[in-house]
Amino acid sequence: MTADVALLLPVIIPALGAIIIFLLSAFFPSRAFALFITVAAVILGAVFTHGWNNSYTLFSGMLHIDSFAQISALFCFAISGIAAIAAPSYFKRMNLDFGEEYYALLLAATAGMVIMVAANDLMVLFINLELVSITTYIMCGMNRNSQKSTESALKYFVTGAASAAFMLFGIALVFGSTGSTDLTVIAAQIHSGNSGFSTPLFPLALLLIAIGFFFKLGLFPFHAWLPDVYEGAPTPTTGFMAAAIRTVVGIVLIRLIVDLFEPGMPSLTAIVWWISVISMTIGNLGAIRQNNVKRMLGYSSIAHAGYLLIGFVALSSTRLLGAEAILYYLISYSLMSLGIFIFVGQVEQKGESDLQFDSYRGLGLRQPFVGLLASILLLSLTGIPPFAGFWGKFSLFSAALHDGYTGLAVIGALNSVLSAYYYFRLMVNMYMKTPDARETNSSYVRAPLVTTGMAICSVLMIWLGIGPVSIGNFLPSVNSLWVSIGNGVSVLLH
Amino acid sequence: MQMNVPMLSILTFLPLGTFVLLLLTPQGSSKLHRNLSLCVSLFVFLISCVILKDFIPTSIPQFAERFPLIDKWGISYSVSVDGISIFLVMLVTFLTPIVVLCSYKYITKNTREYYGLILLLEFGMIGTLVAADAMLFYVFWEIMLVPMFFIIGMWGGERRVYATIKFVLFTLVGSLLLLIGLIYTAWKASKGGHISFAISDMHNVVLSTKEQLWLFGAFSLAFAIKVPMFPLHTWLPDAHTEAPTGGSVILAGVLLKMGVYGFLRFVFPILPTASHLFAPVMIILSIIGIIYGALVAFVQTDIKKLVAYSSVSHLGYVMLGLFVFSLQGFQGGMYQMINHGLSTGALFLIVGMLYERRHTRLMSEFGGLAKTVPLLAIVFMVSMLSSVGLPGLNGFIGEFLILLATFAASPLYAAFAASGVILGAVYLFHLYQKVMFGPITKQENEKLPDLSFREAIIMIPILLLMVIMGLFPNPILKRTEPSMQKIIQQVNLSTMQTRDFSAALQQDQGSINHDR
Amino acid sequence: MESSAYIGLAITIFFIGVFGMLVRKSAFLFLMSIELMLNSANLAWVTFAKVHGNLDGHVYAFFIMALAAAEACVGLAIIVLFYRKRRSVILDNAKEMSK
Amino acid sequence: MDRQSIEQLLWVIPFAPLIGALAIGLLCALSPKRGSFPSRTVVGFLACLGPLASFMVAGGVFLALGKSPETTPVHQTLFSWIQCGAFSINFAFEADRLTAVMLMFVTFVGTIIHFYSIGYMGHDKGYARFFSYLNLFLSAMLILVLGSNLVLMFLGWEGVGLCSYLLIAFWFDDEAKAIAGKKAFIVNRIGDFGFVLGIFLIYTTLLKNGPSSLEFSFLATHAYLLAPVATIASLLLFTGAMGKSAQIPLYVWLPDAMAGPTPVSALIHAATMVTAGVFMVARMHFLFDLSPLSGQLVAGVGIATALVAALIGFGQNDIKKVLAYSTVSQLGYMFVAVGAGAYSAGIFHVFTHAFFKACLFLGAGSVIHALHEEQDIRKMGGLLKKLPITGTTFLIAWLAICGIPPFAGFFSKDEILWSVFNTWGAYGKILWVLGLFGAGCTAFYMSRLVFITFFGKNRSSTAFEKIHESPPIMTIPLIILALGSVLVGFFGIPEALGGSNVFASWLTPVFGEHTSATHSNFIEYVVMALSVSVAFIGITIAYIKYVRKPFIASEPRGIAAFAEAAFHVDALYRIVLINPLFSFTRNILFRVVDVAIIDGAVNGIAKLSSVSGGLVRRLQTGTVRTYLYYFGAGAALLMLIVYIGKW
Amino acid sequence: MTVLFFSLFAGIAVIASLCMLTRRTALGAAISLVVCFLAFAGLYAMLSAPFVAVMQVVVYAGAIMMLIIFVIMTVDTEEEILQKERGTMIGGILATIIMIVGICVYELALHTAYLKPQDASLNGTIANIGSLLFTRHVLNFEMLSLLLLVALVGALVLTKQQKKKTEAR
Repeated sequence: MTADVALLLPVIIPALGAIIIFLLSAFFPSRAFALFITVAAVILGAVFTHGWNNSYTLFSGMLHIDSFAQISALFCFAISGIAAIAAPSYFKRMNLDFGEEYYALLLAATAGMVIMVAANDLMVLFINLELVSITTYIMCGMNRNSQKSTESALKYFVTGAASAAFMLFGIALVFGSTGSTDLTVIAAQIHSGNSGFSTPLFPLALLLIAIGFFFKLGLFPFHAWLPDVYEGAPTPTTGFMAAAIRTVVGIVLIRLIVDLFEPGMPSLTAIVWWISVISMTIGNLGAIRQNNVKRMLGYSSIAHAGYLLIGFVALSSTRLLGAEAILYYLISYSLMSLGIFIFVGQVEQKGESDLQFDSYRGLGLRQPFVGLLASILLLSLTGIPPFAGFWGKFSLFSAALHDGYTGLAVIGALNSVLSAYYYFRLMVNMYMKTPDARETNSSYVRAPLVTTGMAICSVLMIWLGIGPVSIGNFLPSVNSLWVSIGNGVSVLLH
Repeated sequence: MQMNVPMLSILTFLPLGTFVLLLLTPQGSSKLHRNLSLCVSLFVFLISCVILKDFIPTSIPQFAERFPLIDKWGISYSVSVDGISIFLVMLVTFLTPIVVLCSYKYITKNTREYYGLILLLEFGMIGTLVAADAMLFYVFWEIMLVPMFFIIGMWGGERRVYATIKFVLFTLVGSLLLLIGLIYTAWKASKGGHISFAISDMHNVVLSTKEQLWLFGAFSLAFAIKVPMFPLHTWLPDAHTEAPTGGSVILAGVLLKMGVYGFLRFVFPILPTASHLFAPVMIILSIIGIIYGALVAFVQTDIKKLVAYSSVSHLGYVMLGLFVFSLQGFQGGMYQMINHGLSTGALFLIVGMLYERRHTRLMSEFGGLAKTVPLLAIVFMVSMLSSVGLPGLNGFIGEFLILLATFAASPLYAAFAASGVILGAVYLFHLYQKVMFGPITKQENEKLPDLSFREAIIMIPILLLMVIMGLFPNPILKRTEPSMQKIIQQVNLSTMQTRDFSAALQQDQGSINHDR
Repeated sequence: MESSAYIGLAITIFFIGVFGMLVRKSAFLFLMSIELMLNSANLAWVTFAKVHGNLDGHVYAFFIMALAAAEACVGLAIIVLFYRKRRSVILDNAKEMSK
Repeated sequence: MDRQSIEQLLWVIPFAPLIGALAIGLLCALSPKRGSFPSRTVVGFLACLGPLASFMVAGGVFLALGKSPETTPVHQTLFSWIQCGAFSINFAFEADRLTAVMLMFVTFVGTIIHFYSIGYMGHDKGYARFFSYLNLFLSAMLILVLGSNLVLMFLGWEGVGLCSYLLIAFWFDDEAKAIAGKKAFIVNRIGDFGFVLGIFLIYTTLLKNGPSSLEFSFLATHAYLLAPVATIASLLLFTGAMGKSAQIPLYVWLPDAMAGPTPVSALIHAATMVTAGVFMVARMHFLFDLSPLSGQLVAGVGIATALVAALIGFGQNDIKKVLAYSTVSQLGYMFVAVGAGAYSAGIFHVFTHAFFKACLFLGAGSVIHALHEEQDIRKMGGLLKKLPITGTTFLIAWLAICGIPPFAGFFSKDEILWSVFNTWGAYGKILWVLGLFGAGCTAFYMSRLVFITFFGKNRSSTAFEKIHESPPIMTIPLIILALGSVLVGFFGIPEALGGSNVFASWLTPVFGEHTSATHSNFIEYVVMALSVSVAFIGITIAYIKYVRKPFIASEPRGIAAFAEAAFHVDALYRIVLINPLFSFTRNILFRVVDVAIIDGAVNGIAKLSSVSGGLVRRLQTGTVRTYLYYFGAGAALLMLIVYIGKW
Repeated sequence: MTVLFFSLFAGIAVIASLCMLTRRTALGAAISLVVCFLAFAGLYAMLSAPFVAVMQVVVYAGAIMMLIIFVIMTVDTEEEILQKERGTMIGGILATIIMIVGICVYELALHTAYLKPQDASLNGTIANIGSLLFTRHVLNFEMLSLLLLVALVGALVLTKQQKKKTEAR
């Protein structure tokens, strides 16, 4: 049991951290201390994932702790950490109280995410997904001064609750078909072919679950909430959502596809193909016409979800290339989107956030270092080598091509061109346009912590992209990164 | 045969290191920026000279270095030079100091960024040329895009944003399809399930004709956009017109060649059948490009646009030379690439000098300048003659070999292509007459400073090279020949044609006799 | 009693919930529709628990109640927040952001 | 000098002027204050040094070839120029007897004109630049002549074209002159287009039968292999010659080329460069021999040019323009000769023409100089008294061009007419008649020129008393050239007149025996007499028209006006070719194809994306219930798909 | 007997839920929902899930619904205008489609004989469930408690009135 507790430390620490901050905020409110606890919890949690090297099964199979979970959990911590250090500047500018609760919520969500990546049980997944979701509903609405923030919370809550209900019903039906919610058991049942697998209700049940995940990823036709919510939410929250939720849902989906969807519902591949194509196209086309940067990034993350699905098309329990690609893509995408969101938010001033492209005029030259970091992130988002964003797309395309989905890869490639337009447009504004006189009030606010966060993301973009050698434990060489991704994913093979 | 020093890596990464170094310097000290970048680029040029000195004229890749980067995807950091790339590398390292030097006066804002980006661009260009791994090639290929985007966009003219976005999007359409094509090929080249991006492995890949045709579409789109071939050229005039002088010089001098280089490195060896099948189309497009570029150049009123369209015409020759698949054509194409880099580079420099003096590029604003700036007039004249292909200067060798090879393949094609020789003279002499000759009609033109010492230093090496390359092409031809032979072998393997056109023709003759 | 009858009922109620979610404008009605859907799921859980003789279903039904409580709590908070801003609980009034 | 040392020194011939050109150019460019240093003396000295050296070595070549019993050419390979697979071109010089003739007169006339220019250009600001160009020209011309292969010849060919351009546009601040230079280069390029294709055709044809080369020696021995393509190849080469030697339809540049300084007109556009076409045809005689058809075409074009130019010459009033058209006309004769296979006759005419035409041009230059840049003959008159040396030499050259024995022109022109008469039967006879008529025309318009300029009353704006003879540096060359005009004809006294035709026999090793002389001497006498009498008729008419009746400058009417406007050929070209092409380019290619279609498509795609982006935005209504609809509809759709897809 | 009870509860549940759907006022709808939930409790009891049934009454029908009603009454909302709502075409069409899909699913659920006979031994007493809660499901239990805490604090954070003054914390 003590061994179990030691293994659970990466969950317990953030959860405890959250509770501590909750308690402290009631009595000794201090943002700096909350931030300190958050960062400490995140780092400690990350350190303790070291114990996840080998495979363990906890809670009668509900948690599968393995290297796949380890690598995923590490990134959950990384994202939470960066999201945390980006927040103070925002809260200060927005003149908000309740800064401490933000950190607590962040840690609670982190705990939920860490369990999710190790979960091997549908209900464990669902409950923790709800934990993360409800946390983010709150985080979306935290900027109470802002009409948009409230609206964003409302929209997210409405659509999110609906999707949760769908998913829950799907899980119930799966339980009905197989008598279990344990993925391993379900998979075994499906493969043995003697159970509810053959029932016609089963694929529909799976579809309901899939819809829940598609919703969280923001895929067409369940994407509509995303631009609004991303635009309205406080920017650090948006970054956290874009990075964390997407990563976790994607990672969980890998497990689900391998254990559940691929054997139980082969027709999903065709559906996913179409959803992927439409999502990227809609996301990119929508982003082209945006003048609001945050909203543009929202649309672009729909497109990125579309790219992500390329990997799912090329994924099955026998070919894990897609899984490796997805994992890498998620890691890179989450970091760069987080980085860019916290950058984008630094132009916001008190009141309604209206982050027009014009607000960034001349910023790259006034703030050269920040400009450089932002450019790296934008280039990475576009998929320009040598940054990790490129290698993410590369590996997705590569997986798709390996499995013969050439058309999908080509569509993905052409979509990347569309995306280049709006990402480069931001750089155009940053470097090539002189600011209007009237735009003086929306200038970039320097914040060392935000810059640090961006710098971490940018350096990781480079290092995870082409880092030739490992530096310490946390900056792996690109080769060893792929090796560990490969090892992680190989766990999923049965 | 070579030393243990990783020459190519030093050559490649020195500019990158300087880029980083420059970013650390304070913004205001433009003197430091330009002197530092000048010194480094000169030093890089020196290194490349050492490499050239030790280069052995065989088709074997030399100065090879290899370091596995991502085993999972069969990607390695693997560089080498052979006859195809060596002179393009030289062109890069030669032009970069010139570009740095020519920007001394023109670039006054954000010098740190400017020189840094120029060096970053050099890094990208050298890397593209020395990469022996397809993915590494692709990485560098895209890296080139970024500094160019900024150079055009930040220091360009009125419509710079439009031009630079157009440039980026145009290039990306091609290059992303190229990426798909490369990955596809790499999977086909995989051994035992392990994907491999080593170009040498790709050269051995076996593809069906259908696959080849599709891949040819993907590859050649990317490369043809960069070249640019006829219907895909419209980004070029815009980019050139808006780019600052240094940007134009690099764009015309080197970047365009990357497209041709891609054809040589990837399309021909990997897709021989498709290359042959598509050859008529490509040849006709090249010829249209030659004639069309020249004609449209003539009607331009903006000098820079004129020179830009002349690039379309010149690169048409290069592509024409390649697609007749004979040694002379390849060699001529190769040579023409270097020529174009020098002559068009020089023309852009001159346009830049004129612009610095008068802040306009409209032809009608000039006239009679030969009187006020005689030295500039001489320099202009020589560059123009080189561009026109006057025998004795470098342009002739390339054009002659290309046309000869084309004639051997098809006299009709050659006749059409050779008409570009006339048209080239038409638009360039027209330009020269409008700008340099005639009475001085504008008062501003009466007191223009002649070539300064710095400008002379920029131009003299180029002019010398034009003459030397025109009279002694053999040192270059000799070094490129084995590599070209190898490509010819690879590309002609599928159709059972032999490498030298002489032999090819003999074989034709033989078969005719045989039929009889 | 056939368990399929229970399942049929669960599905019926679920779709009534979906229907309500789609046609009603009030945020409260939306919340209640969601509760209805969660309940139908609960019914399914309990039915299946019975079918499979697996008590997990009951446990999960209990969990879902807790979850529904949490969701309702946060949802209501958001509705109240929205009401303070807009003096309305009609969902259609939340259209600050569009396009 | 012995043959070996001459072979070693061959390179000096073209390179001595080149070095001169570079030296002057560098001195000029590097001098801190332009114009003051280097002094005119230094420049003049440097400028004449190169041609002189060339002339001396050329003399050595000539002697070596004359002395040696073997007739193999003198050859010097400098280095391998282009080496690409099987294709190989050496930078090599080669001189056979044909070359030697060319070398002699090119360097001789060249040197003389350099001296003359010292005087003529003495006060020009571009003094040094002028000599630099002139030296460069000589160098290119000598490479053209000496090159041992077609490609090297092409180098010289284009080189002279360039120098011609530079020198025509020498006074570039006059826009018309600049345009004239450009025109010359471009028209020449049109010819070069054919030339290059001809080279390719020859090379690739030979390639089909084994190793190929473009060396003249190789071509001469393998000419038989070219038989299948001889007509096309020779006509392509002839296209080049048409450009360079100003034949119909590419002659239009030469009259405009008179915009250059007069020594340039003399050297380049009369004596040397324009005859390069003839030289090239003679050089490639083995090819032209293979195709009678192309020979006939060449001769036909030649005679047409001769006549048209002569007719235009009737109406010209610019002293240099008259001479220019006469040059075009004489070049036509040369092509008649080489077309008819009488290469030595053609080259002989090139040779004699170089002297008398250079003399005429320099004389004209002297006149222009004396009258302060006045070129209109209607504003001259009676100059013989004031300019005795110029006038006398001019008259000698006039007689030579009219073909009056025993001046040089008589022998060469007669030989041409005689050989035409002897070739091709009826076609030859027609050509002969036309040629005879042309000779009459020549006599007429040249006499018109001479009479109006040198006789009658003075009509110039310059005070008659102030007109002075040119300095000795200009007159001595005139005298030398006039002497040449008298004497050089004696190299080619036909056998019918008891001569041995030294010139023809000198060239025999190159062209082989001319075997067409089957007629009796009597017919030859008749032919000769006819041509001489035609010349006299022409002179007489001119005398009656312009000396007996005092000349009154009047507006030309009718045919005269037509001739004065050079038959409106330039306008025709402009309307039919140039304007349509460029308006097509501007309005269709650039504005429609480039801007509207291609760029339109590009921008259209961008627009399309943008519009679709707008549609996507329309989907985003902003109300969350719409999103729920999407959600529900999407879910329902997917469920239906799964439901239908499965069962 | 069971059929009778089942029909009774199911009927109540369906009618109540339909009532909820059509009530004009949110309060009316909430009361219908409470009725519906109570019917559910009956069904749970029939399915030998006494613990769940009790919880249904206490937590759902009691706590949650009370909360909702409380808030409804606090907020004192304006009433939905059903007339207009019925006019929304999209909603109607969509709802129809969804009903069709629902019927398909329904049909699937009823006409497939996949369900095993019910296991009579199952007994969802509080003891059985309690032991499960603290052994097998302890993780979920703990996470749920965290979730409830989050919801609590979240509700507080969202609804607490902003202080007018800037706080210098």
